[in-house]
Amino acid sequence: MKVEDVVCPFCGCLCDDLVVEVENNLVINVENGCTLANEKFMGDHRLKNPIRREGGSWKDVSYDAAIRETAEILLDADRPLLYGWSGTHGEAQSVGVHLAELLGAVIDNTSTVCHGPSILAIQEVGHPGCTLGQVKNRADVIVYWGANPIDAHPRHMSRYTTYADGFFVKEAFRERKVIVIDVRKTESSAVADEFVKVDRGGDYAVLSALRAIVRGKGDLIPVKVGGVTRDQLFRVADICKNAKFGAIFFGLGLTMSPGKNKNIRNAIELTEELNRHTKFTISPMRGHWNVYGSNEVFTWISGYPYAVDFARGIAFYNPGETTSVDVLRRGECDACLVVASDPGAHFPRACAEHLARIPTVQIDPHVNATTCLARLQIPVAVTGIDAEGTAYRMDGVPIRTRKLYEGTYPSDLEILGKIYALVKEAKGS
Amino acid sequence: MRFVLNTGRTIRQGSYVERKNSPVYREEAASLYMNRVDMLDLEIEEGSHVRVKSDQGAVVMVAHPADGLVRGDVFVCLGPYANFLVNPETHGTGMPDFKTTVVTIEPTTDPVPTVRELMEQCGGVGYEG
Amino acid sequence: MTGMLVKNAYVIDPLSGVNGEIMDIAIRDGKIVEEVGSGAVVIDAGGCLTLPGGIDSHSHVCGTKVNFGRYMSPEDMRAGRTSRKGVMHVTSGYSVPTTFGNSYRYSSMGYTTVLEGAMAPLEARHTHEEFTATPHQDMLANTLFDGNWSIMEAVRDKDVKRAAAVVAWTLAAVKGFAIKLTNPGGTEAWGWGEDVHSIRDEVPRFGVTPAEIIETMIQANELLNLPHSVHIHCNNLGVPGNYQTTLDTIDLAPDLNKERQSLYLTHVQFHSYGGSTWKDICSKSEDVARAVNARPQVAIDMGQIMFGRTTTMTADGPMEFKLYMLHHNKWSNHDVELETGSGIIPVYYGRKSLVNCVMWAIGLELALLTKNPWQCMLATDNPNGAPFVKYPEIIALLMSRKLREYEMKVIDPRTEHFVPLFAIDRELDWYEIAVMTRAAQAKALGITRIGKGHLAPGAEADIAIYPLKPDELDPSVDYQQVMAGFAKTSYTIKRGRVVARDGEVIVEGANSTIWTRAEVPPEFDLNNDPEFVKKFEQYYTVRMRNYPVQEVYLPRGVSISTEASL
Amino acid sequence: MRVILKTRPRAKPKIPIEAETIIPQNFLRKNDILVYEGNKERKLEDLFYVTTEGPAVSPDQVEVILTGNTGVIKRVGEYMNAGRIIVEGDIGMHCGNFMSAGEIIIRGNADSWLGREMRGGVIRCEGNAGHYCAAGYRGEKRGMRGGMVEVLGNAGDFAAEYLSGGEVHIHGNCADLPGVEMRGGTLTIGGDCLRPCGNMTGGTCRVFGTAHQMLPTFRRNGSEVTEYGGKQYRMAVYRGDVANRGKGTVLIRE
Repeated sequence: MKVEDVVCPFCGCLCDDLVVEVENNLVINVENGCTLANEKFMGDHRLKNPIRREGGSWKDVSYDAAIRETAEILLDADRPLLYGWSGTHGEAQSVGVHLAELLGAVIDNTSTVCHGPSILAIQEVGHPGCTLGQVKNRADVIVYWGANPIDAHPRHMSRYTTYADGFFVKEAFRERKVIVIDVRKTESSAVADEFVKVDRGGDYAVLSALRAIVRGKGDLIPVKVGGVTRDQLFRVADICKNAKFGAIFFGLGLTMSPGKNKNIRNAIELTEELNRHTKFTISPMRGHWNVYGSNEVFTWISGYPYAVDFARGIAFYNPGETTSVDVLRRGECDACLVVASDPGAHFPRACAEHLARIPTVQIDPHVNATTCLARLQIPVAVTGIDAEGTAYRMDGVPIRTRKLYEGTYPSDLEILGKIYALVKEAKGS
Repeated sequence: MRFVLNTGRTIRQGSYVERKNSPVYREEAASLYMNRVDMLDLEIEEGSHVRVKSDQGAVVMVAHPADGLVRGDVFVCLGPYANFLVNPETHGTGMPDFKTTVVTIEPTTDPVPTVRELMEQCGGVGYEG
Repeated sequence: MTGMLVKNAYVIDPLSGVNGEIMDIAIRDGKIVEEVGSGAVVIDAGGCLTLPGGIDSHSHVCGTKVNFGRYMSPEDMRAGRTSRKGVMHVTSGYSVPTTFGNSYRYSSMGYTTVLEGAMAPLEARHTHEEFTATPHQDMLANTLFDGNWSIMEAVRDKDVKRAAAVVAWTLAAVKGFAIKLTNPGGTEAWGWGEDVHSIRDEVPRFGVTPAEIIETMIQANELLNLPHSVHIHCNNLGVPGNYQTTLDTIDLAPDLNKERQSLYLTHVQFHSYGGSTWKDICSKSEDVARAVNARPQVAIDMGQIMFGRTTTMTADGPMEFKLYMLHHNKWSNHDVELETGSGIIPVYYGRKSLVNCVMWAIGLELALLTKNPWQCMLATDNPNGAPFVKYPEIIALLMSRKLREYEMKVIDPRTEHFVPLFAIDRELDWYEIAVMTRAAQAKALGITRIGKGHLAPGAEADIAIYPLKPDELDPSVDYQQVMAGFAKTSYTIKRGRVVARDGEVIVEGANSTIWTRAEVPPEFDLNNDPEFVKKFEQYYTVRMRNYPVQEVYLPRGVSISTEASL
Repeated sequence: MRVILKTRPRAKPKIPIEAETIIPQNFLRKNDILVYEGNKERKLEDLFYVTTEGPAVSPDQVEVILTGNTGVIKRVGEYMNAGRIIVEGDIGMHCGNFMSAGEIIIRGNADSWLGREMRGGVIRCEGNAGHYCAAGYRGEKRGMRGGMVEVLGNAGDFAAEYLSGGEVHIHGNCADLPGVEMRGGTLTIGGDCLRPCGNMTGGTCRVFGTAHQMLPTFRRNGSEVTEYGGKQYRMAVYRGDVANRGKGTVLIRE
């Protein structure tokens, strides 16, 4: 069976034009997808059933037993952490936030090690953005800053920017200027019209200098800023000011570098400055396919996009304090539920060590690094393959992912719903 | 020799991210990319094992040359190998310094650990299944 | 089901012609009925004011930009936090509360139906997700068409039927309720950082004017026989001298519908400014009210501002950028491909700001100068003018000249030179307030037919009982009691269930989403239109098949079906 | 009155205690004082040995002394408006948030967000302070507005972020971006720092050590002589940040 217009649950591009062929509960072919999509759909490396660590070995357990034990672990904890969420659908995320509220837990999503600093910056200065189609149809200048879309978001350039023909830009490749700004040469910088090589840690100064130039205070700028020549800074500022519609996309090169949120803030303020001259937008290259959805769901329920601490009943938010890496490295939490992500692989080692120390439960379709650190793992269906639900694209456009076949695994929503019910019953509310 | 470790996504890392126990994932996640001249200075070749050390610990990886990197910079895709070295300090932002870890690199003949072995060093128990 | 009986209620039900009668209201199966048996649960209203559930006909509570208002404002979130209590979830936020925060606060004020003022079709799914998490109010969504390319093409081709077909397809696809035009043409111009400055300006690259868009859409609306009229946020919001644009827009409105207005102008306070700069801004409420009084085919809502901190959010992207240039605080913008835009900035309305004082006065003037309360609804364009929790204060100001005079002493003393407010003696009565907070809304939205806004048998049993005894109060002096009474009902009854008591929500909600399905002949069904399909796939970044909002997002959807006259 | 609070041993000593109730005025009455350990509410006595000496009729006569494992106690002195708190060792995050009057003395180190959004009073930290010392809240336009924060050791990143009024004095070094988004008030750094005052729009920052990686968007505006610690220093004067509508002043020792 061929399914058309399939939504890809890999990266924040959330491409929805895939054609997937399914046979006997197995994907046998994918059209239109990138390498990442092909691997995701064709992958067949699921954990077969729930497993439980007993001493130095693993035993199979039933779903019911695993769910019951998870509820008990969470109820016993004085400072539980519920982490992950970006790899599942919104409906499951919503149960997660309500579970956290019921438990008095800290709940956090993968933004915490991705675009968390971008959120902090947006909270300081706002976010002049747009949907991706606005860029595709209008933009004549594209800037990628600290981002390498060819590796991380392989179809971003062909669907939305460099190679995407639009209503007002009929021949994108010819009519669009692409600027790549990065500390290293990448596949993406190779296709740019202008590559700006910034010294490591130099982004903030370069952004400040560009702002000053756009404000007409360029006389002050020395011959080199953050490894970039004054000439090139002026040239880039000129290209931007003369754009009809400019769009900046930034990645972890800004969020993870020294200055963190302040780099992003500076980039947003540059965008605001450019809007006094022309039309400019800025957008984070969100990583997980539904990380933006976790921010949205967290926000409409709790008021905050990530790092929410319900210990005191009310929602408290303070990244740097209530973020997962901080809660783990300080050894604060005494239980952890990981849903749809792999902190064992993606958090600094000290955090992984704490996860191994406390009762950690993982809800995930695959065996991953966190599996080794957990006490229990409950396998679930993969949203977008054998489960469906809502996802938010990197620009906030919500799309419903499809279930391609009726599989045997329960969805995240079903498992979390059962845990929630048990916790609610125990809490007597 | 002293280097600064940068991390980020690669298409191979993304491709194998749901198969962390696989040799292909290990091959990519344990690949250390560096400037060719730095490799000459270290007297290593493509495929040589190197011990990479930071204030957090040490891990053995496989060196590869990369043209996009300036001298002194090295790159490893995000994953458990890089994270063996990254300091969990977040500067009050929640975000560790994933892109600026100071490391030293020396040649070694020690084997590259598996993901499972790394996690066992963190106190975990591997699962084969 | 044994039913419920509300006894001894002081009822004002304008749509049923009831004004202050002590009576009993019988309820069964969620509806008002003639009578119930002796086994019914009895609520003694004790002679207190009992009204149909409140209806907000223009509020921003759910969807992409509202949630972005929360997302970007942790300082607002911490300003109104409550913890989980009984069936009540955690809430956060003052001017942009979380969905449950909005729902509980509205419920506590006796509101049972709320219209979200602006939903971008492409992001409709988000609005519906939040509707489900706003469980104590039935929700409706104004659907944005102001910068819709297919609409502008139809307008350019002078093809009203085509425009109607686009509206019918879109409303059905996104489960929208009515047509919203926010700064028509202006949001498309903003795609290039530009704007339109009068209803006769041409929209860049489309060759149409706002006036043509408005006129076409009014015609299309009536061709489709939609329950509500076109709902417009005029061009030039917040610009000194903009009253002329507003008058020009009112002039465009024909009288096409016997049941209701043909054009609904929202937050008219923001559109009634004289002067030419912020220095000489003055009230033109008299001119605007005169135009409204002369034309029964238009209805307006106040767009009242109240002093304090709030967040402005609108699809009017260019306006928000102008506001940002004044305030230099934070600014968010979100253009939506082929459709519309949006912007958000936080603001503080101060009694020390002459401009803000003039704005404050204009809203009240519009309500006091519009002779027919059915033509002017009470709203703040929540949260733009003020969070809706300020409604009780606004009611008190409208009912008490004394309170207005008291305010006059604490605002900028120059205000009275720029506004007529303090020369107006009118004090609204309970009946007029009942009209302006529910009955007029139900009529204007065209939802009396589904039992909204009144208490006649057959109506939805949405009822608010306020701890106010109209016989024992003089609102012109007892304004404190009026404020307190409208802030917290004794009982809020939603579809026959008591959902809130004395300001506390006591049950989990289960709301409906009301949307409009206009049936068109097959030749007007755009699913079968190759040109529409081709352009869709070419210029949108979402496949046409993935665009419509699935039924699963409306667990209790109520569709109003109409037969198009095409 | 002196109130001595000594921490009791706990089964899970790393779980933070939230104790915004530890402010002098709460000890005037005999009511139960409640604090939180993780998500559990506890009586003060459950987590501390409490000793009270002498009388007091107003909060300014109350001195609270905290000893023991105090480095994980958060929010001590929040909204404090009178009296004194002395922490014998380290203190956890958010000490003295929103404080409007009174005095807090910390003999050890203070964790991040020391004196966040402070309005008045004095905080003196004899050790080092963490990140965001004397800073603002996420998304709020103004940070510390009045009072004095003095740190004898070093401060972490983002010290005095959004400073809008009052005085911050770090005797040692500051890490990255001290005075970032500063709008008013005075920040004095006795030692070195990195990238001071990015995006500042007002106020004055003085650096008596070395300012590394000075941003390119500050305009040199002559020199002046300033006294610090009884000595005269010749300072280079900068105005900025011109990336913004910079009307701030940065003085850096020449």
